[in-house]
Amino acid sequence: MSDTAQGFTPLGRTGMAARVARDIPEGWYVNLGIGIPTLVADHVPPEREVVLHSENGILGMGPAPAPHRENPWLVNASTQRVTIRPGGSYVDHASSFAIVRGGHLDLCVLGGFQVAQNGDLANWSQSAADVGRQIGGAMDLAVGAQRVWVVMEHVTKDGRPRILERCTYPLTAARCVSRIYTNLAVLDITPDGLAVVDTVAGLSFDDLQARTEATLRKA
Amino acid sequence: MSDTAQGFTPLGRTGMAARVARDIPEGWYVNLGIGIPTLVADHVPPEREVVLHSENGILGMGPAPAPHRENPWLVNASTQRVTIRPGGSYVDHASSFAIVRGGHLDLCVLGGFQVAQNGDLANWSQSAADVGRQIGGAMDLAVGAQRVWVVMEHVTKDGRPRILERCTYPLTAARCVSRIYTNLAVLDITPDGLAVVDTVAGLSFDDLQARTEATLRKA
Amino acid sequence: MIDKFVRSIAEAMNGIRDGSTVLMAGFGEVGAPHALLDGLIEQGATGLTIVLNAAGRAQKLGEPVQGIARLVELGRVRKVITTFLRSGSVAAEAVKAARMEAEIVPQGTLAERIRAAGAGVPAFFTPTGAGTLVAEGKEVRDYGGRPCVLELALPGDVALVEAWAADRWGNLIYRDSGRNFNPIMAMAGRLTIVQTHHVCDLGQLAANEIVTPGIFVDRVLHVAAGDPKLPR
Amino acid sequence: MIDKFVRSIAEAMNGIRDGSTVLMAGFGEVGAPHALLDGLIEQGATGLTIVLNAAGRAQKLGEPVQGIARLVELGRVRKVITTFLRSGSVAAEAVKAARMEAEIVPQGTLAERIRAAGAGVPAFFTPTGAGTLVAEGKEVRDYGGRPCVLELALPGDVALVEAWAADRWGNLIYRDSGRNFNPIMAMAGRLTIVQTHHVCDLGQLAANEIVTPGIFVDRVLHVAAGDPKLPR
Repeated sequence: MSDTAQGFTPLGRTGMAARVARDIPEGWYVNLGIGIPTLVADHVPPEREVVLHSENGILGMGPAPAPHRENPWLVNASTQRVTIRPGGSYVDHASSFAIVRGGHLDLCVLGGFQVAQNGDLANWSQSAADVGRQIGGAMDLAVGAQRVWVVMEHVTKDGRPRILERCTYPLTAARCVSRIYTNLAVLDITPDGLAVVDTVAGLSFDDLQARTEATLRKA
Repeated sequence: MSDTAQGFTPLGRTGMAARVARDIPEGWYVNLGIGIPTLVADHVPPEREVVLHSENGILGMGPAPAPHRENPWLVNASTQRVTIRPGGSYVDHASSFAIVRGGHLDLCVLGGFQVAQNGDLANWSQSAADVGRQIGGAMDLAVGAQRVWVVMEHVTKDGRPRILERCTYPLTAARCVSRIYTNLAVLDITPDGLAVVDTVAGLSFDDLQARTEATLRKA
Repeated sequence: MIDKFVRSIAEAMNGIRDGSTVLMAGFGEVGAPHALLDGLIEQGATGLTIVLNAAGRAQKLGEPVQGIARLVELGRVRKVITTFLRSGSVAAEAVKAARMEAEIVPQGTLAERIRAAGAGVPAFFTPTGAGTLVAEGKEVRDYGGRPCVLELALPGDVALVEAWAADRWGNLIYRDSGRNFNPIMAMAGRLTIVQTHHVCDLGQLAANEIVTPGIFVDRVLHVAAGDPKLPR
Repeated sequence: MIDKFVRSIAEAMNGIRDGSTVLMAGFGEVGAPHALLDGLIEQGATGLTIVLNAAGRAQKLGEPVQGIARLVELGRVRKVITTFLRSGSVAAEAVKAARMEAEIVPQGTLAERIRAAGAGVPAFFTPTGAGTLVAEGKEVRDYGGRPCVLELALPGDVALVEAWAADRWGNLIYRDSGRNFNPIMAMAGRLTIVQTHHVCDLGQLAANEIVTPGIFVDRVLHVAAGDPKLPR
């Protein structure tokens, strides 16, 4: 499906990550989930001090190392080699999740399969019958962080909506998401429902609503 | 009351501490409570490695410092200046009591007001109506350590027994004591009741029983 | 740039409200945030619940009334939650005269309740206190054949902490037995205020040696307080 | 003299019994006790419950079957308790074929259950998993208006740990993100076995920098394992 033919250009993975990064202020403690969220780190300007947390016990995580400067003892939650910034530190796994569950993170950015209009998130399994199950730290992050932002494609590969009246996949956590960043728009989850914060140029409100199961309103 | 006139010499505080120390084997992790138990440390031969724990987060506590070698940043649970041995370490208070409650101490030696024949211990208050209450770490130590030994005078200052059928003071913990060291005897608490392990020279079984409310048996 | 240093006691204490629960670290004068406690006395908040290991020593005649005893004497403390309420202390007298409440808690339970608050665990079971006065009015449940008491997390609106060294991100290290309640109270305070003996540049504290990461810390004040003194 | 060093893998593994629950540290190959896991494969205990963060990667054709995948392939694992059961892994295939059970646990809940076991806390409430499949069959109770799930401590009969350096008392330090599950699993193992890259004299590890005190450690084996490798 080429939406460009329809007069607008959806964001790519990099564009989505950059859009999220724009909204993260200096001084926040942030966990970035696996996938597109991990890319967000590359778009926070280096002079803006944002402290990144990784589930495996890192605070103050830095960017990927220069070639031949890898530290094999330092990987992020996606098992990629990373660096640590001056001021960074290590904690054990229980303390790492004390940070998460205890409400100490200002923000967690997660990937999603589905988000419901009430903020329910499904991002770990497409069926209760699945054998392969990868919960990881997502459930703790979703209930623990002060804010949960989800970044995902607006619709599935075969065009079905991911932003729903109610999730059909098993939940990660109930009513946890406050904002959704997609390749088409940024949406706030409010007590009055889903509010459109902004959209890619050339995409009309009606076009966006057509790709969204839940009812949208203008912000 | 001079028991020496009666043909036996009760142990003093030092003697009681030394008697306890004799029974602590190399390699044990041990917490010594406030009072006589603290003196036990002085009677463990230096070549016998026993690792002392203190509630305020010390493992591997050493003896009192030499004069003018005090470290003002290092006190034990009784707020006395102490030292740390090579191999010693510091933990925070939650971890310190994780050590206690988690069953990692081989032994805790506590003072006592009363011990019952079933191992109940009362050592923190003489009345449920007391305003001054000093629980400290005793309740955690009493339930958490692998073994709890109590060291105390066999009778009160006015001659009333402390080893009872049932404690009359508020409990520290139920069924926790396995051995009692007094100025007159060493007693084991067994499923079959109180067994006399040894007594000071010249004190007969009947003399000891006369000073003990609970029924004794020969070991 | 993240900079958690404040320049004065007044700035450190700013905004502490009446009715706050204040976690106060230290054990036997070591690792105790004396300057911050003095600041709290000065600041004026009242109706406080104070959480600390020991609620003061027996007050000797002619000895100045300081620290927690002073705060109690001023009538600013509604309740203490502590493991030692010593006879003859100003706090014990206030309790006796029904001017203040006291909740006496086993030390391990106190520590675990504080850590639980910092870790987002609202309640836990512990064998400590089962079958004693401490368990009165609490739910008791058997685990592995042992009765265990349900205890609640104990968060602070404010935590007062003393560190040996700190950097501008609020990373902390402690010295020797000065560690005690400091790391867990730092975790459990909604507003965590630190007094530090030494100031380090960012990166000077080694990542593997930092005990309290700055994420738990809101404000840091440099107070070269000198060595802790033993009670006389 | 306390000396927790053992001289061989066989000595390190001695006495691990059929039916044991084994806690296995490491995250993304870093801080993982590979030599001890190989030793366990060699040692022969079966009917094991294995607790670890991730139960192996998708198995590629022609790639040697190693580590947890090997233990599963040999039919020695009754159950895994893990946060990641990846499709295409030997473990996932064994679960699909009903040759092995799997309990999939949120990572923070796994970490807290292990720490609770080490800390003598038999059970605790957590908001994680409330309203999800994870809460099925568990007690749920509201705290502060949020539903929380009652979770049980998860002790190990055995814990396998990797350290960066150790001394003869079993004091341990870790390197960088190699810390992960190691300190809490060391606490929670009834028999805690450590492989260490480096050996220190007693007193060489600074008292303020030791992460795991030797009280949690039973046996230490010196294995200069080299740097962790990334999965290809």
